[in-house]
Amino acid sequence: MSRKISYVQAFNEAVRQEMADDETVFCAGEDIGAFGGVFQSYAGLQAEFGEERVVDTPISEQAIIGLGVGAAATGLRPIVDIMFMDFICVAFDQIVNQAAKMKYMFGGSATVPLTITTGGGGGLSAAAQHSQSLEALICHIPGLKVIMPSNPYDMKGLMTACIRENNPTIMVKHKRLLGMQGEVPEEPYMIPLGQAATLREGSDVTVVGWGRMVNEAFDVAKKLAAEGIDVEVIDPRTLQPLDTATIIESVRKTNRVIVVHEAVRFGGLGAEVAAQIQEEAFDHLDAPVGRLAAPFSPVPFSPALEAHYLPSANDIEQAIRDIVARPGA
Amino acid sequence: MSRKISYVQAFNEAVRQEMADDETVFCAGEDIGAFGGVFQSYAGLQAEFGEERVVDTPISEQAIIGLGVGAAATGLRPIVDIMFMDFICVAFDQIVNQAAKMKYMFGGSATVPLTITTGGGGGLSAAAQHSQSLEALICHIPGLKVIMPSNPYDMKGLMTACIRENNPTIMVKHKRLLGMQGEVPEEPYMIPLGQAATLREGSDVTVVGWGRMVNEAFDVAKKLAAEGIDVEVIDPRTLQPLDTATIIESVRKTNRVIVVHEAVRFGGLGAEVAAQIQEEAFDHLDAPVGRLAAPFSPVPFSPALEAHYLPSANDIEQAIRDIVARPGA
Amino acid sequence: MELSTEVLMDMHRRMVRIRLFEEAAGQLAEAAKLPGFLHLYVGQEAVAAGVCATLSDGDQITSTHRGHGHLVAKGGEFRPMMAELMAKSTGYNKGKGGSMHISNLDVGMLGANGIVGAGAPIAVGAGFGNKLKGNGNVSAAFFGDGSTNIGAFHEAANMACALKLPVLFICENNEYGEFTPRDQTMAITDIVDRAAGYGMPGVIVDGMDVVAVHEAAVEAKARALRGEGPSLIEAKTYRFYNHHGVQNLGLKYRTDDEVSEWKERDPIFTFEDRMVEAGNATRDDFNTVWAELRADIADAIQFADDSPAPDPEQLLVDVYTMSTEGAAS
Amino acid sequence: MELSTEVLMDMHRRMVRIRLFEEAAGQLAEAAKLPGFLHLYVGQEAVAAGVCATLSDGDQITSTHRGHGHLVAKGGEFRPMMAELMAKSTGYNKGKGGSMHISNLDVGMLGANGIVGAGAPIAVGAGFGNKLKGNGNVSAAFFGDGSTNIGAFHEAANMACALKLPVLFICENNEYGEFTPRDQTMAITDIVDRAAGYGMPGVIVDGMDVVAVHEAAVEAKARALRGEGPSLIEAKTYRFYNHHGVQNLGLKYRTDDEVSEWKERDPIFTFEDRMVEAGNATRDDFNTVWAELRADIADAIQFADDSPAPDPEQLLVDVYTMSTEGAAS
Ligand SMILES: Cc1ncc(C[n+]2csc(CCOP(=O)(O)OP(=O)(O)O)c2C)c(N)n1
Ligand SMILES: Cc1ncc(C[n+]2csc(CCOP(=O)(O)OP(=O)(O)O)c2C)c(N)n1
Ligand SMILES: [Mg+2]
Ligand SMILES: [Mg+2]
Repeated sequence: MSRKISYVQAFNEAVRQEMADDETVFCAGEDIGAFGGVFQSYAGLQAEFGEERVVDTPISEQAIIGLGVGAAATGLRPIVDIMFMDFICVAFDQIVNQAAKMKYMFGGSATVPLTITTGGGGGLSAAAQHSQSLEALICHIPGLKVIMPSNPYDMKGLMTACIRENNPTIMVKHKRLLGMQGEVPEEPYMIPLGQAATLREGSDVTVVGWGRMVNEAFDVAKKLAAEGIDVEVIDPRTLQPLDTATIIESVRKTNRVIVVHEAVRFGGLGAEVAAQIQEEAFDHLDAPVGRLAAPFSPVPFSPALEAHYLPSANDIEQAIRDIVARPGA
Repeated sequence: MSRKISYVQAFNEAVRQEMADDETVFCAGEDIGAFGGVFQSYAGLQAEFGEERVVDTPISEQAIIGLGVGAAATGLRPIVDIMFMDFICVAFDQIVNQAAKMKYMFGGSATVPLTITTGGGGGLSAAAQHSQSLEALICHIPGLKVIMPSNPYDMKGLMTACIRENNPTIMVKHKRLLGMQGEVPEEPYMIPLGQAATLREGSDVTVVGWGRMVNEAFDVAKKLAAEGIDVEVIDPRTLQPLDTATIIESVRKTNRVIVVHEAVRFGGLGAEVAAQIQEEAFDHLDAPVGRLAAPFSPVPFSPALEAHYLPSANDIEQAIRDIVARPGA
Repeated sequence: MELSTEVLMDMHRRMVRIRLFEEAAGQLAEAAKLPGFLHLYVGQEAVAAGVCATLSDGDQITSTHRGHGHLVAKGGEFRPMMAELMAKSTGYNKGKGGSMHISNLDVGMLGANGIVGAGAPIAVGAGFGNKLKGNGNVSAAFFGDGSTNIGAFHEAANMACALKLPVLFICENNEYGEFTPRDQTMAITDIVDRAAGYGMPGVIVDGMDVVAVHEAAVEAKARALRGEGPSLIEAKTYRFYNHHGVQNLGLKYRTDDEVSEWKERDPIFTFEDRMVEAGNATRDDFNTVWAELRADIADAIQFADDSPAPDPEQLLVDVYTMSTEGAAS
Repeated sequence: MELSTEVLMDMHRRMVRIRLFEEAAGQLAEAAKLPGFLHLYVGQEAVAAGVCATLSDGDQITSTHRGHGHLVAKGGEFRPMMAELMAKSTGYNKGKGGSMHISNLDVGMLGANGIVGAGAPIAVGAGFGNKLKGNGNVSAAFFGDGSTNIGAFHEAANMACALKLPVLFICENNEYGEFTPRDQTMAITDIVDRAAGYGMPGVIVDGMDVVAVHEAAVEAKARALRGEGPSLIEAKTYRFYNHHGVQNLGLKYRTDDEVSEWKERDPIFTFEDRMVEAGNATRDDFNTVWAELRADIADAIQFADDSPAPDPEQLLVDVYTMSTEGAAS
C-alpha cells in the first residue's frame, strides 16, 4: 500500500467507491456537481455518476438536510454537503430536531442512513463565520454520530463507514488538512465508528486531540521523545460515540492527560472528555486533566490574532512540559 | 416584601417596568401580543404599550432574531421571544453567527443589547421537540450570555438585568416553574449577571444545579439535614458567564460536589463545570465531580419514560448519599 | 371529473374516521387521559381525505403538529394511534412520540412534526427518492397557512421546483396560526400567491369540499408524474376547535359568528347532504358508516386503555439503529 | 425623472471609488497581501451606487459576502477599508472582521456577512427601529440572486411586508451563485416574481445602468416613507471577476462570450459615454475623478501597509460590551 493520496482525495475515493457499489447512494450540495465542491471533495463524481445522483442544490441548507432526511427515511443513502461547518447553524433544526430524533420519536420504525459532510476548522483567516469548530454542539445531540479524521487513511475508512452506517453521521473535514498526503489503500475499507486510534504509545502523559490538533500533538510527542518525555497520543477519530475506554485505559497508565482541540474551551468537547476522565480514573490522576483550546471569543480574521487564538505546537509542548513537571499524588 | 407572585408574573413585571421606564424597549414574538404568549409571559403588555411596541410576528424565528439584532444594533433594546427553547435551532444562525459575533467581528463598534426569551425544560410530556434543555449549545458561543432563573425573585432581578444589559442575552424560563410562587419586591431591581446564589450553606457536599433541578436539590438538602448530612446548594443563575469562583470556593470547603441538570449529560454544561472544578480544586476533591443529568436519548413522550429520563429528587438524594459515603482522599 | 360512488364513499369514510378519532381524542384529553399537547383536525377533514384518497401506501406524506388527521386519512389504524396518544407501548411510536410525532412509515406517513415548517423539506427528500428510484410515487407535504412564513417551507418549495420533483404542497389555510389571524402575519390573502415565486402552479380550492380537494390533488399528482414538478394547492378551511385542546382559552380571537359560519359548512355533513340529494347514497348508508367506525373507536380506546405503558428499559432503545448496512431499503 | 449633474457625478464617483477599490484589492490579493477570502464587486457598481446615492448616513444597509462595494457606496473611507482587508488594527473592524465582515455603523453599513441571506433579517430589524423611532430613515438589504433561495431571505421579506416596514430589498441578480448558474437552482427567471408572494411591488431594472437603479430606489424609498411598506428591486447585473478572488479556477462555468458581452455594458464606461454624449460632462471631468481617486487608493494602500497588525492583547477585547445600560443609543 505505497500509494499516497491526499485527505480530500481519500474522501472523494470513499464516496466514489460507495456510489459505484451501491446505487442508493447519492450526493447533494451547493456547487458539488459540475464544480466538484469548493474543496473539490466531490470532484469528478457528477461526470461519473450523472446529474441525478450528484446534485447541485440551491443555497438552502435546511432543504439540503431535509432532502437527506426524507430520502434516507425512504430507503436511500444520501450524502449531503454543508459547505462550511459554521453553516450547520443555518440548518440546525433539520439536523438536531429532525435527522437526529426521527428514529427515536418514531419508536424505532424509521432508519436514517444519512451522511452530512462539512468543512471545519480555522487557520485560513476565514474569520468568525467560516472558521469554527462546532463539534461540541452536535456531539451533545443524541441520535447523531460525529466524525473528524486527522489523516487520509482514516478519512477513507471513516467516510466509507459513514456512508454504510444506518444512522445520521456528520463527517467533518478539516480545511487545513485537505492537501495532507498519506498512504491509502485503493480497495474500499471501513474503520468502525467509535474506535479511537493510539497514534503513539507513551508512559509519561496522554494527549487526546482530534483534527489538525492531534497531528500537532504527534509532532510534539516525537520531538519530546528525544528528551525522554514519553507521550501517548490518542485520536478519538469519532467524537460521538466517543471511545472513552481507550482514553481511560491510557490515563490509568500515564496518570496525566491533556485534551487539545481547536474549538472554544468553554463547553467544548474537551470538557466532556475531562469530566469523564476524572469520573473514571479519579484515583489514577497525578494532575488535573489539562485542556488546551481556543479562548472565549469568536475567531478573529487577523492572522496575527488567529495565530494566538488557535492552540499551537508550542502551546502543546508547554502544556506537556508543565504537566509532567507537576509533582504526582 | 411580603407580596407573592408567580415566576411568570415576575418575568412579566420586569418587562412591564422596563418598558415603562425606557421607551427603547420593545417586544416581538409569536402570539405575544393580543394573546400574551403561550405561557402568558407577555400578558397585558400590548394593551398597555400598544401594538407598535408589543408585536405579534409571523412564524419566522430567523427573522424574529434578526429583527432583534438589527433593532439592537441601531439603538433599541429589543426583547424577542422564541416560544420553546427547542426552536432556537430554527434561528440558530441568527443567534450564533449574527447576534453573538456582531460586536467582535465589527471590532467593537456595534452594541447589541438584545434579550432573547424562551421556555425550556421537560416534564410536561411535550416530547422530543418541545422539552429540551439546550443551554450547553449557547453557553459554548462567545458573545452570548445565558440566564436560567429558578424562582420568581431571581426571575425578576435577572430579567431586569437582561433588558438593561448591553450584550445579547438568552433568558430561559423553565416551563415547569411558571406557576411557582415567591416573594418579589414591587420596585425594579437587578441581580447582576454572572453571580451565583448559594441557596443553602453546608459542609459535607456541594450540589450545583439550575432551573427546576436546583429546587429539587434544595428540598433534598433540607431533608438530609435532618439526618446530619449538610449539603451546600449553589444556583449559578447565570450559566454564561458562569460564576466559577463561588463554585470552586464551595468545593474547596466541602471537597465533594455533584452537578445536576436536566440536559443530556454528554456534552452538557455539567461537563464544563466538572472540568473546571477538577482544574481549580484538584487537590481538594475527595471524590470525582459527580454529574446527574439526562441520559443519551431524545426526550420521550411517555410520562412513564420521561420520569426516568429526568433526574429526580430521589436520584439527587442517592447521589448525595453515595458521594458522602465515599472514603476521602 | 366524475368520481365513482366508491371513491366518494371512500373519502367520506376517511373524513368520518378523522372526525371520530379527533372527537374521541378531545374527550380523552378533557378527561386528562392524554398527556402532552393535542392539536385537533376537526373541520379540516376534507383536505386530508381528499388528498390522501389519491395516494397509495407507496406515496408519502409529511405532516404538522396537527397530524392525526393526516395519519388517519393516509390509512393509519385507530388502535396504534389511540395507544400512541395515550403513551402506550402498543402505539405506532411505542409511546415515544405522542400526538406531535405520530407516524407510520408502512402507510407512508413520515410523521407529525413539532416544528412548524419542518415537514416540507422532508417531503422533498421523499420526492427526490421517488424520482431517483423511478417508482411512480409522489410525496405530499401538508402544512398550515402560518407555516408558509417560515424559511424551511420556502427552501423546500424552491428546491422541489428547481429539481422538478414529484411533490404536492398542500396548504391548509385555516386563517390562524395559533391565536394570531393570518392577516397580521402576512400582507397577502391567498397563500397561492407564493406559488409563482417558485415557478409552480397554484390553485385555491374549497377546503370544506372533499371533491374539490380531490380533483386538485389528482391534477397535481398527474403533473408530478409527468415529470413537470410540484404544485401548490391552497385549501381554504377552518379548525372547529381551539389551536390546541378542545376549549377556547378565554381569549376571543375568533368571533362566535365566524366559528358558526364555518361550522355550517361542515365538510362531512355538507358532503352527505349533497350525496343524498344527488341520489348517490342514503342517510342509512352514512349511518352505517358512522356506527361501524364508532365501534372501531370504542375498540381502539379499549385497546389503548388495556395496553401497558412503555417499560423503563425502553428509554434508551432506538436512539440509534444498531446494525450497519442494508437496513434502510 | 431628471437628475441633476451633481447627483449624476456623485453616482459616478461612487462607482469609480468601488471599481478602484476592488481592482486594488484584487491586485493585493494576487500579491498575497490580503489574507482570507475576497469577493469582488466589479461589474455590479451601478447597483450599490444607484441605491446608496438615495440614502443618508442615517439610513442603514446590510450586505453580503460581496460587501466592500456596498460599504464604499455607502460612504466608507478607503483607508480604514483597505486596512481592514489587510487585517490591520487601523481597519474599520480593527482587523477582526476582514473582507466578509467589513462594516461601519457611522455610515449606516451594518456589515458584510459571511452567511448567505443573513443580512436581510437584520435590515428588517433596522427598519423596524426606524419606524418605531419615526426618524424618517429607511434600511436597505442587498443580496444576491442565489440568496433568495434561503429561508432567512423569505422570512425577512415576509416580516417586513407584514409589519409594513420602511425597507428596500435590493437583489443583485448576477445569474450565478458561486459556480452554479441561477437556472439550476430555481425554476423562475426573474427574482422579482417572488415579490407578489409577500405582497410588495417588485421591479426589474438594468443593473448596469446607475440611473435606472437610482430611479427605482427613489421610488421604493418614497413608498417606504409613505408607510406603505417594502419594495423589491431586482437589478440584472454581472460580476466581471470570479466568485472569489480574481482569476477563474480553471472551470469554465461561464463562457468567454458571456463575460465579454456583459463587459461591453460596463456600468461606468457606458455611463461616462452617455454623459459625454448628452453634454453633461467631459472626458476631462471624468479623468480628473479617476486620477484623484487613484491617488486616494494609493494613499489608502500606503496607510494600510504602514499600519500595525492588531496587538495580540486585542484578541479577547470586544467579545462583550463591558458597560451596562444606555450605551446603545
Ligand atoms: C418553529 C416553530 N415555531 C413556532 C411553533 C409553535 N406553533 C405551533 S403550531 C403554530 C401555529 C401554526 O400555524 P399554521 O401553520 O397556520 O397551522 P395550524 O395550527 O393553523 O394548523 C405555532 C406558532 C412551532 N411549533 N415551531
Ligand atoms: C448559508 C450559506 N451557504 C453557503 C455559503 C457559501 N456561499 C458564499 S457566496 C455563495 C453564493 C451566493 O450567491 P448569490 O447570492 O447569487 O451572490 P453572488 O455571489 O452572486 O453575489 C455561496 C453559496 C454561505 N456563505 N452561506
Ligand atoms: Mg393556520
Ligand atoms: Mg449571484
